[in-house]
Amino acid sequence: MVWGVIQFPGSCDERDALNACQLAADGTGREARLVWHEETDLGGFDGIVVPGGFSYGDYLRAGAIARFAPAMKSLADFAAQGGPVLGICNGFQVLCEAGLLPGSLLPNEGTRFICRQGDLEVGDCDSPWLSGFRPGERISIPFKHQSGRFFAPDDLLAEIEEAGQVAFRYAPGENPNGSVNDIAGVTNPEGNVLGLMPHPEHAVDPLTGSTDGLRLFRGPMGALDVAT
Amino acid sequence: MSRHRELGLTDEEYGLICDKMGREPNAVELAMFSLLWSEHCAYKHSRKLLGTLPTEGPRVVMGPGENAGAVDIGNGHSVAFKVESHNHPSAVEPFQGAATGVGGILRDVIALGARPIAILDSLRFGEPDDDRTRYLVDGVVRGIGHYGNSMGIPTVGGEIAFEPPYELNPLVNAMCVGLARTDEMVRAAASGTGNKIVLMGSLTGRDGIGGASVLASAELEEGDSDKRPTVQIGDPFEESKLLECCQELLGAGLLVSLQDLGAAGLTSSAGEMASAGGVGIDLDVGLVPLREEDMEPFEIIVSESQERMLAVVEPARIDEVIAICEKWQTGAAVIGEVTDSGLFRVLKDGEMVGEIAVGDLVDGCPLYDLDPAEPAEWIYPNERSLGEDSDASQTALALLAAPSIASKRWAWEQYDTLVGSRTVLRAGAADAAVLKIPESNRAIAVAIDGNGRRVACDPYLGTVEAVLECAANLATVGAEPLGVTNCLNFGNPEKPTVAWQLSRSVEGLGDACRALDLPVVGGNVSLYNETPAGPIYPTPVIGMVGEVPDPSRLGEGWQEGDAIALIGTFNPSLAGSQLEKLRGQTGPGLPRFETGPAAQAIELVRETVRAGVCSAAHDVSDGGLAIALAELALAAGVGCEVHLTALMAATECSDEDALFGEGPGGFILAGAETELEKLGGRGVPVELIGRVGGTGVEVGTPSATVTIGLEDCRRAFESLPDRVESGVVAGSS
Amino acid sequence: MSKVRVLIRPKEGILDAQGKAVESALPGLGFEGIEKVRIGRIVELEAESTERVGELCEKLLANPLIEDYEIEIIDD
Amino acid sequence: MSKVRVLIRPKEGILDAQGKAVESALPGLGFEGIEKVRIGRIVELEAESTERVGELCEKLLANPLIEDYEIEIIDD
Ligand SMILES: Nc1ncnc2c1ncn2[C@@H]1O[C@H](COP(=O)(O)OP(=O)(O)O)[C@@H](O)[C@H]1O
Ligand SMILES: [Mg+2]
Repeated sequence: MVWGVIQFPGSCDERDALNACQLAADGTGREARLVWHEETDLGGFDGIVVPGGFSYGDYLRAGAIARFAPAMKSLADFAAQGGPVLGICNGFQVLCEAGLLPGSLLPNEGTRFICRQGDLEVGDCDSPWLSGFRPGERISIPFKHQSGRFFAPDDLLAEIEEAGQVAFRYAPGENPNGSVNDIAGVTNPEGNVLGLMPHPEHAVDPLTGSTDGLRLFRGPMGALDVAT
Repeated sequence: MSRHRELGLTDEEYGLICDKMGREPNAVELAMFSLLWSEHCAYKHSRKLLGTLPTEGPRVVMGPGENAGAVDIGNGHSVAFKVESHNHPSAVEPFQGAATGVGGILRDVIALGARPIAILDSLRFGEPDDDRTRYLVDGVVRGIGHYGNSMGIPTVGGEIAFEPPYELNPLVNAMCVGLARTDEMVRAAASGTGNKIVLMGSLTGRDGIGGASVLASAELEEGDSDKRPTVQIGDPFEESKLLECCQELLGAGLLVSLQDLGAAGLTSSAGEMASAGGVGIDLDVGLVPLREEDMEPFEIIVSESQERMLAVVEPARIDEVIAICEKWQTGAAVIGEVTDSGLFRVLKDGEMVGEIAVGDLVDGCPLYDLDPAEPAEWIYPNERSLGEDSDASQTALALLAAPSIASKRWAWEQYDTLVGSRTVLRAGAADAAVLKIPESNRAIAVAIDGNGRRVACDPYLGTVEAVLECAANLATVGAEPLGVTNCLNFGNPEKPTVAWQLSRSVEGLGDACRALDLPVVGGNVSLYNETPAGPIYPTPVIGMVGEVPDPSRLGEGWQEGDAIALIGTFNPSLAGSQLEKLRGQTGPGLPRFETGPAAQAIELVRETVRAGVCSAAHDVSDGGLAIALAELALAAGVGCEVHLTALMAATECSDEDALFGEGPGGFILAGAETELEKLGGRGVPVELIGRVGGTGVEVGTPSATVTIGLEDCRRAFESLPDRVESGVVAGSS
Repeated sequence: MSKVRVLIRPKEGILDAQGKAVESALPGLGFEGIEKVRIGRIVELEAESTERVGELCEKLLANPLIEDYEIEIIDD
Repeated sequence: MSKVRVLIRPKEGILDAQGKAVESALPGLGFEGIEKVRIGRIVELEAESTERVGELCEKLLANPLIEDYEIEIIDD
């Protein structure tokens, strides 16, 4: 039982994500390891995290190059079979570019990188990732990004909203980047793929911040335990 | 022949080169000499002074002479750190100048075999009242953020000061802190005749040709357009791959030695490696992978293209090394080998194009004595921005809003402060940043400090104060300093006034470090920071790394009902203070003080914080006691009521001195009254001065009282964006 | 080799944050009477064949959800 | 109003980090035979007068230290 964290050239938060997976798996007998972006066999994994950072320098467009990595093709199959996939920040951008999640992430409205602890509201979303939260619950998770402005054309946006795919919104007044409808994270229609701009892997230790992020990583593990 | 003069060499130096070589150098050799014999590389005017600094201590793993210093933090791990300037490149192109400054200091730490875990930045600009300054501030902050953020290394602390003498010559100093397993660290000494020299990383282009001699060792003139083509572009993505690649190569034990390429490119990198190892090196520039086809040998050998490293590798391991570089999509080429000739030979496709004895090139540059003279009068401009008729509350608000004191949130929110999962206290949350080190089961604290204005008032005392302040900042998070790095930013040392500032400052640095029993493990010197308007303030910037046994014991901010104590021998004075500056009255001289009592107060504060018995600790610095109290109140969102009558009686100072006076040695602690009282009787003055509570900051003296609401405080303290952002377009480059 | 130039612009109706920042800085710098500032990317390259340039744009150079692109073949 | 288009490119000889990264990624994405990728910006705007567009480029739109720019007046 293994969790994989994909590493691209230019990934930054892959060790942090690995650490969060390990903390979440503590006591469950599961492990986590990095997955090099050229690996194509994801068969042995229970869940995959696409971490934050600046894959390929964020050149051209955040996530534009990384989505072509060999591991991404396998990831699409993995997701199609219902495997839990989490994209954080750059990982969210990569999943959007790859078409595994709806919408796109544009440069922040203020044009600057911004790093801040902030509050999120949990959406009413049917996703294993959210099994540790109550809909409407407020949690504290830091965000840090340059291109985090969630955008979807009106019809797609309506679809996402109606289907209950909005997993997280920035708490009122805290939208840092101009995201439409304050959207901070969305799932695919099936709910097994989640992407969010804030960094739950940086909210797993009381010493370095909040611990709300840990529940997100534990979510699908609980679901898997129920299933097996 | 005056080519050598254009390249910055004096006639005497050129003569010496000819003597050493027994002939005139050719173009390739002259380019190499001009760079390695520049101030930037040879430390001609500072090396003798640096020799007086204390450099040894039980925890020192690597000291001056290596790419960075390093100290032992236990459990087989060391922390490597160094601060370096990128002042002149940043004055020309702030975004790329600052970005490549960060890239450069990261490589120094990477070269030791350490993984960078934190960046700190120490920045100085003119007052943010003109477009050019705001453009510089914006570009520099974005440049630092761009590089560190993209690399996934948190920028956890720093400082930004605004003073007129930096207007045309901003200071951009960046410090990097790295973590390494002590037994995996490498030195930059080439060895083993026949071993291969491998150049890794980016392609070599015409970046920064002559940068070291032209940009770093000549005074800036107004309108620097002719220096433009030498701008270097940073590529953090390339460096990120290079970092991971080096870590993997070192982990696999494949490298004999490793060295970064910085100023003077291959010339200095290979030259210094050969010198340190007592060997010779042959390099064939025809084997260097180029970005532009038609580069001349001299351009290749001095190019400052960024994101490159040089490694020495045993011939049998070359294939493994190349394979790992390919995995990381990092360029790698064998460009030469180690010899026993003691010569640095440059070849082009097998043909010799330059040959210099390593010793002549690296260690042959003459060192100069300074000719110091104390100036008869104050040489810096004073600008008045606050009248003398403001009441105490208005003065306090003006100080809180002064750009040098106001919150730097605007800057540090543009930095990733979290990546790496080590940041216990981020920038802005305390006087020093705290990073947990699970590898050695403890935490470290890091801080960077300088105060050019006070050093200008008294170069000796001002520098001692800077060292004490840095140690004080560490003490407030319970950290004991393990080692010091420093960056000496000064004007033209050939001028007697600057020579005096520099020599007195280094004396102060040495004395303060000896008083605290602290080794200087590394640093950097940046001279010729002057413009037609005069020299910058003499600005030694001090960086420290300290040890925190248990970061879970740190206070979380003062709380309603806590008692407030003033700790230490604090003799506040307006001399050299922020208030004097606002009034346009800065002049020579600082009050004398003893380092002994200051060191004792530092120790008491450190022990108290470590014991976990105080809710807040803060040193008294810019703006004095009233400002220190306001900062604590803002951090916790709870006010305070304080009376300074006892302090005034003890020190015979005026109301204004007590409220806004500065000087070393004073701390504010908050916590349970019974706990604070226990601190008495240990040889350090401890005075209860008030209580935490309410929604305002109230600091009273017999005839003047600061009374300001927290909201007003906050508005003033958070006013920096208004000052620095107007008219600036972020993100255009 | 053909020289190809691709112009990539934010789609109509999507806030162009950079363009807006430039536009709002203009008056402060003394430039009046300038509006509708839009900032995009230009990618220039040389290709052995121009056959797959459209695919390159769709897949990599532009994101059709947020960007429009225009291909100019400069010389064949 | 005149429509103005400014093409801004990294100066000859100056590292184009983006272009280089894209170029070296292309073969891995299945695109062969493409080289000399350069990436720049395109700024489009409408101006009452085109007189000061050069100055605008120098001061704000481009960074003349590291970028070249080319102004096209599309229609007056
Ligand atoms: N102010 C200083 N204090 C102590 N050591 C210094 C100082 N300035 C330079 N050094 C030491 O001199 C050596 C050369 O410095 P520098 O040229 O900046 O190194 P590099 O070329 O590796 O960047 C380094 O070991 C550095 O630590
Ligand atoms: Mg070095």
